[in-house]
Amino acid sequence: MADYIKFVDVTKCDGCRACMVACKNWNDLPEEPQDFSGSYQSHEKVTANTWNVLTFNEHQRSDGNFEWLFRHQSCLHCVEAACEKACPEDAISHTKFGSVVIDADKCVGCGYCVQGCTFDVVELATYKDKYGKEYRKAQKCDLCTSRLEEGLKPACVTACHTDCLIYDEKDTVLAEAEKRLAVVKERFPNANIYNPQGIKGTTSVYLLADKPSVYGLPENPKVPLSQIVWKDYAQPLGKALFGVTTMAVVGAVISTAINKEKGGHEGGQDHE
Amino acid sequence: MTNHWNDLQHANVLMIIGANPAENHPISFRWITKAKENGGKLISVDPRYTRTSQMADMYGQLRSGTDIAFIGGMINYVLENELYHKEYVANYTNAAYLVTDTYSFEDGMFSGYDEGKRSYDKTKWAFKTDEDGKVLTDPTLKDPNCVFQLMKKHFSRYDVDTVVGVTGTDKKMYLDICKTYGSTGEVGKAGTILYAMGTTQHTVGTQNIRSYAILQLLLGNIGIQGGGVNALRGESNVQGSTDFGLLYNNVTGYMKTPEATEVDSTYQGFLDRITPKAGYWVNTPKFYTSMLKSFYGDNATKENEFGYHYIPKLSAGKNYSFMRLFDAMYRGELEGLLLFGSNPAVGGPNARQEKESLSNLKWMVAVDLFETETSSFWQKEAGADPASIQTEVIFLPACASFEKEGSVTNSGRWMQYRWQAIKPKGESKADLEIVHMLARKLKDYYKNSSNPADLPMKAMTWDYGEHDHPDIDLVCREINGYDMKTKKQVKGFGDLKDDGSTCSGNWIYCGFYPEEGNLSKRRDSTNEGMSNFLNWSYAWPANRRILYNRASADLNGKAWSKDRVGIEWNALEGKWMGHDVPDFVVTKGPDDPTFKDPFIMIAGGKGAIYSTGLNEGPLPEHYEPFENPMLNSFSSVQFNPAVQFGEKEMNPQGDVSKYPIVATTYRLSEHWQSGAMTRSLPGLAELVPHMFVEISEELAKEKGIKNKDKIFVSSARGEIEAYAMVTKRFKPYKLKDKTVHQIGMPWHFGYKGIAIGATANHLTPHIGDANSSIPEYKAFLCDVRRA
Amino acid sequence: MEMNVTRRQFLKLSGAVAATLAVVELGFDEKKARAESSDFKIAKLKPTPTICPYCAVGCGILVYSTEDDVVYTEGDPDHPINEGKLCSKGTTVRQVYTSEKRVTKPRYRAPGSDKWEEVDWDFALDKVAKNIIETRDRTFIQKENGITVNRTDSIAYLGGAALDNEECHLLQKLFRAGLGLTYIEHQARI
Amino acid sequence: MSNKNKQKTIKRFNKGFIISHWVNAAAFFVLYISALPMYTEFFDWLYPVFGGPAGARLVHRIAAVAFMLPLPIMILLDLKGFKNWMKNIFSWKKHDIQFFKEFPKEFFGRKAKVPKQDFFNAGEKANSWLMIFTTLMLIFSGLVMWFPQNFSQGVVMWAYPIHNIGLGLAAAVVVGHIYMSIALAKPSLRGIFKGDVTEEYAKDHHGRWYDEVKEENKKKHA
Repeated sequence: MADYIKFVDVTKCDGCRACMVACKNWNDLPEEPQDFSGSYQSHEKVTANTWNVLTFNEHQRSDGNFEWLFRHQSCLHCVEAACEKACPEDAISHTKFGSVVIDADKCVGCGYCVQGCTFDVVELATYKDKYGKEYRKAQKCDLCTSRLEEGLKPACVTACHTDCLIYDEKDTVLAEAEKRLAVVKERFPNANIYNPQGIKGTTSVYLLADKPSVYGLPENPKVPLSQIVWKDYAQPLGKALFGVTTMAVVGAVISTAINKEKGGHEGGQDHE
Repeated sequence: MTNHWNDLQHANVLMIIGANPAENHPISFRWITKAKENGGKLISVDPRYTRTSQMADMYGQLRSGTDIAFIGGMINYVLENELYHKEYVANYTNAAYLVTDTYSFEDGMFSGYDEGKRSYDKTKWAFKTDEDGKVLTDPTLKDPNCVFQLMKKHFSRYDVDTVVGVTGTDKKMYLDICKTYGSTGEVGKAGTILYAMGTTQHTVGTQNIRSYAILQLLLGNIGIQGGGVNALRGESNVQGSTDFGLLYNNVTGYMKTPEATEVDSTYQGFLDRITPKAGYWVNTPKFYTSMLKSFYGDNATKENEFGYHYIPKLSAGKNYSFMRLFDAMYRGELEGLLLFGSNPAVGGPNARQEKESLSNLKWMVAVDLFETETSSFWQKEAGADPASIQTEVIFLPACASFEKEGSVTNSGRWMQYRWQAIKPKGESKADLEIVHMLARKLKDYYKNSSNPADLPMKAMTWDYGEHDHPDIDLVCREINGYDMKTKKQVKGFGDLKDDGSTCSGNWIYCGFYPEEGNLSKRRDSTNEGMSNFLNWSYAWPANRRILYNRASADLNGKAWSKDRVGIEWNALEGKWMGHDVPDFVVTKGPDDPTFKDPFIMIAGGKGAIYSTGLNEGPLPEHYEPFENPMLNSFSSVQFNPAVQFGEKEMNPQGDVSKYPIVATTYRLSEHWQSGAMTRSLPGLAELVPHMFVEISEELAKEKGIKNKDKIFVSSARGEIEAYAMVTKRFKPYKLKDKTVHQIGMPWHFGYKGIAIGATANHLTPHIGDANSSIPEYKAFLCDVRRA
Repeated sequence: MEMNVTRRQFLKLSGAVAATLAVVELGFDEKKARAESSDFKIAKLKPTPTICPYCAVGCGILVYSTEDDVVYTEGDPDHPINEGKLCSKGTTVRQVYTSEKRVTKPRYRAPGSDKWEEVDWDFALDKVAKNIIETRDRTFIQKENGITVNRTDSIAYLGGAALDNEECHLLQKLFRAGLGLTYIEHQARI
Repeated sequence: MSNKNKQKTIKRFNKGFIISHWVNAAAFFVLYISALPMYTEFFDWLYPVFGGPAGARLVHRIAAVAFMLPLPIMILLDLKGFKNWMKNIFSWKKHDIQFFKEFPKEFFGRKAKVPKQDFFNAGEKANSWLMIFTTLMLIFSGLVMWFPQNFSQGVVMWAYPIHNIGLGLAAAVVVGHIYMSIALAKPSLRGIFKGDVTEEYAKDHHGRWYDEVKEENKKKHA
C-alpha cells in the first residue's frame, strides 16, 4: 500500500498555523471566519472548506503540570476508511499514496460519509448551480494528491517549519517516531504514537503528547459493527435477495407454465 | 542581532525574555528546535504563558516591567557562585577598569544627579585615568573601585527573595533558571538571549538591554557561535531603516545629527565632538564626508565644508522623537505629516489622543497599500466629525514588496535583494518611484531659486534617470559609494576618505556593491561551516555574520574550546582563519600590541560591563514602571529619575487605587503590527477575526466574567471593549506583600480592514525610555469590568 | 540579471515519476479529488524569489505569477533561513495582491469633506509638492542665534520599517539633506 | 352481494382498506424507485429522472411521509377491516401451518392439497407480518437518518444498516406479493380493486371465510 506517510509530531508544533493557511492557499478554499471561540482556536473542527484546524487545548494534567497542547487536526486517511465504506456512490477511494480522496463528480452529497467518519472530519459543502439550485459535495483533506503526483510534499508539510509535519518513507518515519517518543516521554508521560490498528492504521500518523481522549480522539477506533453489518452483509445480501426473489419468480413462472401443459387447472388447489 | 537566525542552533541554553518568537518570529523556531534537538535547553520568561513558553523546557513568569530585577538577580547568582568566564571577563571586558571616586550609588541614585534637569552629570562616573589619559586598571579585580567590585556590590542587593518578591516568579523555578543559564559560563558552552519589544518598550528599556549585555559578558557569551544578545526585530526592514538613519538623532550608519550649538557651528568642530579618540569610530570623518558627498556630489567641496551646513541642525537639546512629535502636533506646531507605510493611530502610544491631534494638521500625505486608520482619522467611522476637520489628506497607493525590486535587511543584518514578480496592482507605485517623482518635481521647482534657504535643495544631487521609474542600480551604487573621479565602486568602508574623494550613502553597507556586482543578490546557500552562509546575500558590516568574533578566541588566538571553534589565529599563514569575516584586520596577530580587544567599536575595545553612555546610570538599577502596582523594593526611588516628561495632557497617569490590574500589549503570529497588512487579508482575518483580552481564571471569577463575555478595559487614557479570553496562561502574582493581577491584549486591531476591533493602544501611556524615548507599552495599569 | 533558482526535488516516490509533468497512469482508476480540477496550477509558471514583507527573520518566498495575477506562493527551498518553510503570515502573502481592500488609485480628501475622491497621480503629486513647498518656505529657519541651521520644524516624516533600503536612502536624502526636516522618525522608535 | 353477470361475488374489502393498501403500495413504489440510485450506483441513471440527487432525496422524503399514512387511513376509514386484519394475522391454527407445507408445490404450479384458509390465508398473514416488520424498520431508521442530529452517534450508525436490511427484505416481500397476486391468485386482484371477489375464488383460497359467509347468509335469509 502507501510507502509514504504523513507524520504529525505535536510536541514539535509551536502553533503558528502555517499549515492551515498553506492548505487553503494550495487548494483555493474559501475563508470561513467564525464567532469568537474563547481561545486561540479559529474553528471548532475541520469543515468542508477548512481541511485542517490547529486545535489549542489548555490542559491541566492530573500530576499538576500545565500543558498547552496543539494538534494539527485533519483527515487521518484511514487504511480502513469508514467514509469509503459508507459511500453508496463509490465516490471515495484510496489512491496509491494511501490518501483517501473524494471524486467530486461522483459524489451526490448524501452525507453517509459524514455520519460514518470515525474522526468526524468529512463535511458537506453547499454549492449553487447555474440555475441557482443548491447541491452538496462531500469535501475533506486529500493529502494534496495533486502535489504528490508531481513529486512535491503536501502543502501543510511544505510550510511546517519545526518539522512537526513530515512526509517521508513509512518505515524510517515510524522508527524515528519511536526514538522521538522515548525522548518526549520524559516531559509528556502519556505521550503515544497514534496509528490505531482497529482501522488497520492510518496514512497520517500522530505522535500525541497525551492520551488520545485528551485531544477528543477515540482511544482505539474500530470500523463500527454497524458499518460492517451494513456494507459487508446487508448490502450484498440485499442485492442477492433481490436476485433470488427475481429468480424465484422467474422460476415460478416457468414451472407454472410447464405444469400448465400437464393440465393442472387454474388455482391448482383442491380441498379435502 | 550580534549573531543571526541560523546561529541559534549552536546555543546550549537559549533564554527568551521580553520576546515571543514562536508567535512573532515563527521561523526562528526552526533553529531553536534544532538547538533543542542537539540537547539545548530553552527558557521562556514572560508575564504570560505563550506558544514560546509551551515549547520551552522552563517557563518563568514575571510581572511586566521587572526585567532588571530578574536579570540583576541572575547576575548576582553568577557572581556569587563564580559561574562567570574568568579569563574572558578579565581580558575582554572593562571589569578591571578603575572608576573615579566621584562615582557613588546610594538608595537607588547615582552621583551627579540634577533634580531640575532630571539628568546626571556623567563625568562623575568617568574612569580613573593617568595624566596622559590612559585608563588605570587592576587586573586582579580586587580594587574596591574597580568595575568588577562596584558591579558585585551593586548587584549584591538583588538577592533571590527580594527579586521574586518584585517579579512574582516562582522561587524554585527562578533558581533553576539561574543555574541553567549560569552553566553557559563554562568554557566551550554558549548561551544566547533573545529579546524584543517586551524588553525595550519600558521607561527602563535601554537599561534592560544593558543588563543582558552584562550577563552575557560575564558568561563569555558575546562573539561566540550560539551566543550574543539578539534583538528580534519586528519588521522586514526596520533594521535597514534604522541603519539608514530615519531617526531624528541619527543620520545613516548611526552617525550623529548636528545641533544648533557653538561647537557644531563648524564641520570640524562637529566632527571633533562626535569622533571618539579610540575605537573604530575614529574613522567617523571619513564616513561623514563620504555621506555628504553622496548627498551633494560635486556641490560638496572642501570650501563649503562638504555641504555640512546644508543638513538641518537640530534645535539644541530638543527631543524630536515620536512622542515629542505628537506633543508638537497636539500643540499645533506641526502643519504637515508624511506617512510612508506607518499607522500611528493604531501603533502609537495613547493612540486615541494622538489621533485627535492629527486634526491640528494642515495637510497629511499617506503612502500605503491599504486604507489605514491614520489616513482616515477624519471619517465618522473613526469617531470624528469630518466637517470640523480641516486637514487636507492625500493618499498615494504603494505597491507590495513583490511588485517592486529592492533590498531589505533582516534582524541578522543580512541585506537581501528581492525581485519584482508582477507589475504593481492597479495604479499603485513603488515608494522608490513616488519619492523619485516627488524629488524631481521639487528639484524642478527650486531649480533657479535665488533664495539661500533653497541652497540645500539645489545642491542635492538626484541623478537616477529622467523618467518616472528611477534606475535602482544607481541608487545601490550610491549607497555603497564610489571613487568620485574614477566612479569605481569602493571595495569596503576601510577605503573611504575624508578628503571628499569618495562618496558612500551608508558606510556600514559600504562593500556590499564592489565592482564585481551587488552582493545582496547572491543566492549561493552552501554552508561553508558554522551555518554562516557567507555567500548568501550580504551582511553589514563587511559581510561579518557574528559580531565581536575576536572574542571567540582566547588571548593567544586559539578557540576557547575545541567544540566551539570561531576565528583562530593561524601562525603559519599569518592570518586569522575561520568561517566568518574577522572583526578586525586579518593579518594582526594576537600578540600585535596595537590591537588586543574584540569590542572594536568602543574606545579601549573592552566589553562595557560599566558604561558611562546612558542617562540613568553606568549600571542598570530597577525602577518601577510609570504606572505600577507596588513600591520599589530595591530603593526609595520609585520611577526612573532620568525619564523626561512630555506634554502633560498627552500623558495622564493612572493610580493603582483606581486601576489595580497590571496590563501589557503584545502581538500574534497571525497579524502584523497595526494590522493594516494582515487584517485586510481574508486568510488571516479568518484565523484571528476578533479583538480579545486575555485574563486569568482567578481575575475572571473575581469580576464575574465568563469566557467569551464582552468586557470593558479602562486606563487613565481611555477605554476599549473586547471579548474576554479567560485562560490558565495568566496567573496572579504573589508579590512581597500583596497579590496583583495581570492581563494582556494584542494591539493589532483597528476599525479598517476585514477583521476589525478595538485599538489596545487607546490605553497605553505616552511616556518612554530615558535614552531612546521608546514608549512604555508593556507595563501600565488598568481595570476590567463586564460589558 | 542572473537569478539562479534551483527547484530542488525532495520527494523520491517509488511510483510517481516526478520528471515529466504528465500524469503517470496509476495501477487502479484514479478518482481525482476536487482540488485537482484545474491542471497542475504552478506547472507552467516561473517563480520569482522575494523576501517576506512581514517580520525581520527575512524568509525567502517564491512567487508564481502570470501577467496580471499571483497564482501561488510558497517558501523558497534554497533560502538558508527558512528552507522552503513559512509561517501563517508568509503563506498568505499572495493575498496582499489579491485582497480587494487594496487601494489602487490615488485618493484625495478635501478639508472638511466626509469622503475620498479618486484622483490621478499628477493631481495628487502636485498637491503633495505644493503643500511641502508652501509650508517649508514659510517656516524654514536659515539661521538661529548666528548659526546656520537650515531646518523646518513644521513638517514631520514617519515611516521606513516596511520600505526597502534604497527607498530609505532616497527618503533620507530628500527629506533631510534636501528639504531640511528635523522631525524624521519611524517604527523603530515605537 | 353484487352479482356479476356470470359468477356470484362476495364482499371482501371495504373502501378504507383498499385506499390504505394502495397508498401504501404507491408510497412504497416511489420510495423504492427513488432509493434505487442511492442504493447502488448501478441505477445512477435514475437520478436525472428526479432532477438530480437532491431531487431524488426530496421525492424520497415526500414519499416517506406518505408511507406513514396507511395505518392511520385504515384505522380512520375502515376500523372493522383493520380489526379483522389484526384478528386474522394473530390467529395461527393448524390449517395455517399446513398451508406452508403445501404452498411451495402450488407456487411452482404443481398439485397441492391446501387446507381451507381464513379471510387471510397463512401466506397473506406471513406477508402482513413481514410487511409490518419491514415498514417499522424502514420508518424508524429512516427518521433517524433524516434527522441525525437528534440521535446519538451509535443510533445513527445503526440506522443505515437497518434501513438497508429493511429495504432488502421489503423489496423481496413485495416482489413475491406482486407475483402471487398477478400469477397465482389472479382473481384476488378484483378484491383489492373493487372490494368483492368471485365465490369460487373465495371457496378455493379462503374456504373457512367462505363457509362463515355462507353460514351468515343462511341465518339472514332464514
